[in-house]
Amino acid sequence: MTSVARSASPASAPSLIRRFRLIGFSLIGIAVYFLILRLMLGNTGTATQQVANALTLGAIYALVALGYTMVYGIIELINFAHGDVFMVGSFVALWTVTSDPWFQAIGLHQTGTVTALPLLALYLLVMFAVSMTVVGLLNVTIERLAYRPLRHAPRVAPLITAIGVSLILQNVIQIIVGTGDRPSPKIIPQDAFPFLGAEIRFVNVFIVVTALILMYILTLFVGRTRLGRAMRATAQDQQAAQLMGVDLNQTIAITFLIGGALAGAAGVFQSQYFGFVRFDLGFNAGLKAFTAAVLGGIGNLTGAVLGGFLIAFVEVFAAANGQQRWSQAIVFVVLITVLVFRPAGLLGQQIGERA
Amino acid sequence: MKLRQVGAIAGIGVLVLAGCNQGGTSGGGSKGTVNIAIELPQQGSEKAASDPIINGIKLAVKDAGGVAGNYKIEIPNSVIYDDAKDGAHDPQTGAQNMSAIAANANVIAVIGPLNSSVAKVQIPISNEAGLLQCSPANTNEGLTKPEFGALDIRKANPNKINYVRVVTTDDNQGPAAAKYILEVLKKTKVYIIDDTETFGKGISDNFQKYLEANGGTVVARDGVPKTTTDYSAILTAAKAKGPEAIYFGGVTATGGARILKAAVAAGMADVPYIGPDGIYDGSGATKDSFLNLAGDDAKNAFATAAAVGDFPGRADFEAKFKAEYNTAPTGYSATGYACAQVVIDAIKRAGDAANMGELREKVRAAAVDPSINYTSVIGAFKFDANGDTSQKIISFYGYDATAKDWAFKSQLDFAK
Amino acid sequence: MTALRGRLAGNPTIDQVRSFASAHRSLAIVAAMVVAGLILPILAQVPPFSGFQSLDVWIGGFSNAGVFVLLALGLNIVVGLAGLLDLGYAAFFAIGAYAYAYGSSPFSGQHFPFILMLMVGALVAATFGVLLGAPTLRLRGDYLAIVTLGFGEIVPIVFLNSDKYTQGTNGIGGLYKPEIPGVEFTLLNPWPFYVLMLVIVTIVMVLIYRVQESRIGRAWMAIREDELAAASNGLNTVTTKLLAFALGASTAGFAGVFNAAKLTLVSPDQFGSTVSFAILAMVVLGGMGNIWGVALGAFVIYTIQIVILKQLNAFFGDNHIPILQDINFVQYQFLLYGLALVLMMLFRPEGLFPSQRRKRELRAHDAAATESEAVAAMDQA
Amino acid sequence: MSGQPGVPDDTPPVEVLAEKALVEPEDIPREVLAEDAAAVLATAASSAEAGTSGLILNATNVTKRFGGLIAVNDVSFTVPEGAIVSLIGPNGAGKTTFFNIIAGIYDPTSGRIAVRDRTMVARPIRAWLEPVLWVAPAVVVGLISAIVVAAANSETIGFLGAAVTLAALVAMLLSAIARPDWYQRLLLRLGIFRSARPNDMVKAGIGRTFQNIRLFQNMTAEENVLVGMHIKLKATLIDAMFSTPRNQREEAAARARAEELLNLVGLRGVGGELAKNLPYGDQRRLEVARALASDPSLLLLDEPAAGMNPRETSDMMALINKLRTELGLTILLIEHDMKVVMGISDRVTVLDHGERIAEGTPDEVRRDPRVIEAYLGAPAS
Repeated sequence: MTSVARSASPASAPSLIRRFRLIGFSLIGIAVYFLILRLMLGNTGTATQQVANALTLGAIYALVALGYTMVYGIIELINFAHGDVFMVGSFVALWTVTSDPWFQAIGLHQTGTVTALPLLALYLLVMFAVSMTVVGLLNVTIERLAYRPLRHAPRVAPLITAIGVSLILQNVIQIIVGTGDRPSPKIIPQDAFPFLGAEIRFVNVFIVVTALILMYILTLFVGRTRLGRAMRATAQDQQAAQLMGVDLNQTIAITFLIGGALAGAAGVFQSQYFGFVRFDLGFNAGLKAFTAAVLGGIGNLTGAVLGGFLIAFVEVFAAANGQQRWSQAIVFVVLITVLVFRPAGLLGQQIGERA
Repeated sequence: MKLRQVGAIAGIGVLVLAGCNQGGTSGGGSKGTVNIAIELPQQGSEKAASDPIINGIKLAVKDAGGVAGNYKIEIPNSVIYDDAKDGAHDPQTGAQNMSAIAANANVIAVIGPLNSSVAKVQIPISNEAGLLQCSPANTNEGLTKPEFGALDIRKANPNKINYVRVVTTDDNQGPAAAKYILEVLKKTKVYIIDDTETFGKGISDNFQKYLEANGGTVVARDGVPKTTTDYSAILTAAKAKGPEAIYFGGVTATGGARILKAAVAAGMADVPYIGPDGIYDGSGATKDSFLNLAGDDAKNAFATAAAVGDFPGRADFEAKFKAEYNTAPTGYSATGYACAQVVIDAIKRAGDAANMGELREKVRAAAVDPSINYTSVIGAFKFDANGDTSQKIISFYGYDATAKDWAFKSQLDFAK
Repeated sequence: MTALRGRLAGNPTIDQVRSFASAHRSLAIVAAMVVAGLILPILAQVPPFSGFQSLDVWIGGFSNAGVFVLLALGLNIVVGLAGLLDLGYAAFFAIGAYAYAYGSSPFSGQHFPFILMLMVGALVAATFGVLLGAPTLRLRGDYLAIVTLGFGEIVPIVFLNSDKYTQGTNGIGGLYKPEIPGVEFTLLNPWPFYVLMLVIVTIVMVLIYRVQESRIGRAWMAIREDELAAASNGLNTVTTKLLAFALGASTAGFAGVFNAAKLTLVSPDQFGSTVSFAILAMVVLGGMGNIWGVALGAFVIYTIQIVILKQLNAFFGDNHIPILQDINFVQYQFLLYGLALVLMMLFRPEGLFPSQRRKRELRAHDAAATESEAVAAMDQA
Repeated sequence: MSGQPGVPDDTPPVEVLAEKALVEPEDIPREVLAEDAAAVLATAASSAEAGTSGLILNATNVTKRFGGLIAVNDVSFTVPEGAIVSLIGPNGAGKTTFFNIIAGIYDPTSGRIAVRDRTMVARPIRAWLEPVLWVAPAVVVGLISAIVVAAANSETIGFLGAAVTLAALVAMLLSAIARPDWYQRLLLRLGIFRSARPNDMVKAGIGRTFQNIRLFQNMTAEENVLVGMHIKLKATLIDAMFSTPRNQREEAAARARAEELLNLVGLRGVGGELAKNLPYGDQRRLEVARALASDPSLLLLDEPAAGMNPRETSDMMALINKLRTELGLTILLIEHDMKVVMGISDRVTVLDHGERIAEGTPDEVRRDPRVIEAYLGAPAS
């Protein structure tokens, strides 16, 4: 009991200090990464460009990873369907832009870049709004139909259901849109500005900044609001939380809503940054994000973000050194090594694992 | 075992009778009906590649009036096999299909498969069964050429060729692209990116061999599986190496257009982008085609095709195809059509036979006969002693921004 | 098998049969498999099955199905008995297959006897099972899922990218067919493979059954039930789990060797992650923890997927049945998998052919709930 | 409950969300830890059979913190051979945490626990070195073979080297899991100390029960006991697979023994029942029987009477006495109900807020003013 009460108190002063420390560390980390690349590539411009690539990719992974980690934190379920939820998000974003096939009403009927800044902002806002809502609600529905009935079942049961849901999402989308790539108009202008000898595109900056904002809002929500406290309490001890009067179903639903919304946002990035979406991109994205979540210590928000960026850094590093064909393998080797030395992930708490 | 044979014989008996009954009726089909089996992956991203082939084959049969010699030709769905399992081509399923096809007495020949890895498990079976197999798409040398280990595959009857293909092998198309880059585009520093699959990687290897042997340099080479979404990192890295041209080994479904877009985004819009016939898959109007996905980013794109580009028959083939299915044909629809033409022609020349077993053998022999000259929708060719097409003409296409389609540039004959 | 049961039902001798069977389970398994082996070819010749494809093709299909039966049996040890979620199981399948390719192909220049290679393949696969399991089985169950998933991704990538040793994406072709004195294996005659597969499956089933009933099997069950309690009763949870892992892997090794020998080709594209998921689906739908369940599950699902769905397409297409002819059932197969997985977990978690124990356990949602309340109450006391 | 195995219900919850997971409070002075470590390494090597002090269990200055809160604070505590010792205290006094430390489930934050004068549980020392140890031999062998290959440059030697390297890795990993004596000695020589795992404690002769019954709910009573007997059974995988006579004999004997134990605790004829279907009192008895199955010399009972009615309680007390008199067991008992323990205990230790506030005979303790005060706030149920 007591401990739940403790954790339910709003983020305390030391945690703020810790947050600043976190920012410091991340900046140092990025700098080190840059220097290593600079050394290996011997070209500042390219190194900068690669760091930009890594950060953008990492932002997307992190957003998806957050969905995994929150759901895990609250009901200890690896939501395998989350990658495909993200995929659906990218399609919703696409449909919002092009208004195909059934988004005539809310659709934006765009085919190319939008140069007028206010208009662009408005369009992006619409994209985020639609994508995040739709996908968030989708995620809640999934929880309601597929996971809630199994809350007391043995652990393997909901895991398998999750795999089932992921297969369903993938195939439904495939039936709707077919198997090929679906090109998505990039409404954000592809202009770039020079920075440290590289040409950084605005879309990169946009993605990273938006992602960080979303993450900050999330921490505020979890740390400061009643619902956030309820989530943390539930995450720590469902029964205790219930006894303290937390509405379990509502809290879990909210968690899925937020996780889905973040995936929806990531979907918008996917369509805007890569300019295409495909029915099967959920699997790999999910794999990476899931890896990221575990790497950072599943259940730990900061960890998920950290993991997301680390995965991206590793991948870009491999690619930058002409080892793209191995990057997937390298990522998993890194994961396994980390888990061997830190069984609960980088930021996970290492207790009670000896039994 | 026994039962099965009895059944087969009975079946054949019935067929023969049927033949006799309608013997009076003049014209084609008097000797009964034979099937041409089709064996292609029809799931996941490969469906997009296979459907045009199937359409091409059906069109060829239709154009032949559904008749060859005294036999009626049909392609019921029950002989259209799908070697995909769990959403992608699967050798085990392919082998299973091939034994089913071989066991189906009505099947006179089979057209397929799409993937060389599937062909590798099917050829041993069709070879042992002595069944004519024509692939519209396999380009891997190992399937036919002894020096690449083909004899391990056709162990049963090494000298009784049953597998032919109407597309030339990687060791022609790859080098042709290299030659084109060196001599026509006058570029020497090339960045190669392949899709790590049999076709893409094989063709890239051959491309690289020829390029380096003829004064070109490969500034970097990457392999990216088709599931990749983020290409920005490798292309940034490639850009730093200052390539004058990019060669993509693969097909649209494995990322052809994605990589082009990423290259443009990485600031290589002016660097020529060359790919094999895997990206020569129809105009910008065709759904899922390279040009359709790439849009205007394709302004510096080039494609090679293992077929004659500028022969008269082609235009009206495309017209006919469009009329039939109201989408433009892909390079593969043409080769599929050509395979069907080969089979039909072989049946004609094979003449009548007492039973299906004999007919099969006759058709096989007639088809692979090295002395025969085929005139097909992809031009005139023969088969050599290994069943490879003699037609080693590679055509080059460039992007025509106004028509949003490929425009024939020139062609090159490797046979000479 | 089920057909047999069906006919015997209500028959007074059934009890005697049952009691004898329970007394000599291994014998019972062998008997059942022999019966099954005899019935299948007959089934294949009666309508509607006889209409789908010729007997030989059915038989060939059966021996392919056998491969998946083996895989399902192996995965069942890991998921069903020990309760560990392995999502990269196809990796061990691949390792077994490549082991055969190195042991018996023109590429490697070696030609060891098939039976020996079966053992070797199983051994190598088990070794890699240990290599993967040893460091990771200390982890909490869910982490194992991701690690195995990763392993399942890595293995094909390695085979794909190390061209020098594996001929990369081309794969290693022209593998030697099995050579067993007195039997001639040809690609056009599926019967020897069929019999061979029956024998292998039977042996594997008997062995697994015996282990399951031994102290080791009890240990697996205990760990699945309550890991901490198991450890506090002297079980070395990690070794026990590792054993399950290694046994599962070696079964996959068997399957890999057989499959490679039948196909005469190994290539990376045969072992993607979808294979792992398909096998998992088979285990779950068949009924986790029950060897007969998973065996039947795998067999039925594979047959449906490879034969029935495609036949439906052909049938509806040829007979121009309205709506239905436009549906490509094969296309929807994974959709069906997904739906099946979800519905099965929601409404029949014990699977199509459950083991009694698993049934009780998985049906115990409410029991679990009340229990936890009791615990909560006690905490208050 | 949804809580993952490995963390008993009444531990402070794992911090799942956000920043708190970063907390690792370490305000225990370095030098304390240092001398702690020295003592541990000194006393960890001695063989388990020795034991000069006649103390079966000796806990020295044990402290355990979770995040901010101190569960156990500098508690020292001994159990002499053959005694019944009770550990009592109001709720949240840290009894169960202390218990879990003894049982090898947690590492203490500082302090150590010796069984027969051999330190088995303490804060790990240089634990991070252990994985390095697993990899090191393989790396060395790998390098050597690499050099050899480079020199001889022959494929076969290359494969040989690879095989040997692999073998080295597998061997290390396996021994890391099985923890044979030589491995433990190696660890100590390298100055690495890892606490004994719960199953090691059972090997050392310590059996336990849980406060919230943790039976294997879906296994029968007999199976539960058989699992408890696991370390006593010797059947190997091979024995099981080929059901050797040895295996059959052992199984038969084990079942007989299980029957005895069930009778001993008063569960005659329920061997076939599923554990979860037994009445509450019987479940507690079954847990005792399961703990006895490993022939422990020290039995840890965690609130054996929790949630029992007076009759059941007195029966349980009778049983405990019987265990001491008939089996000559040493028993360590946790209760928060003073009345329960006073009857049977030789010595009683009282914890409150993680600190030891009193120790002595029941009478001394009963009169101790601090104890009375501690209990006033929380009258025993």
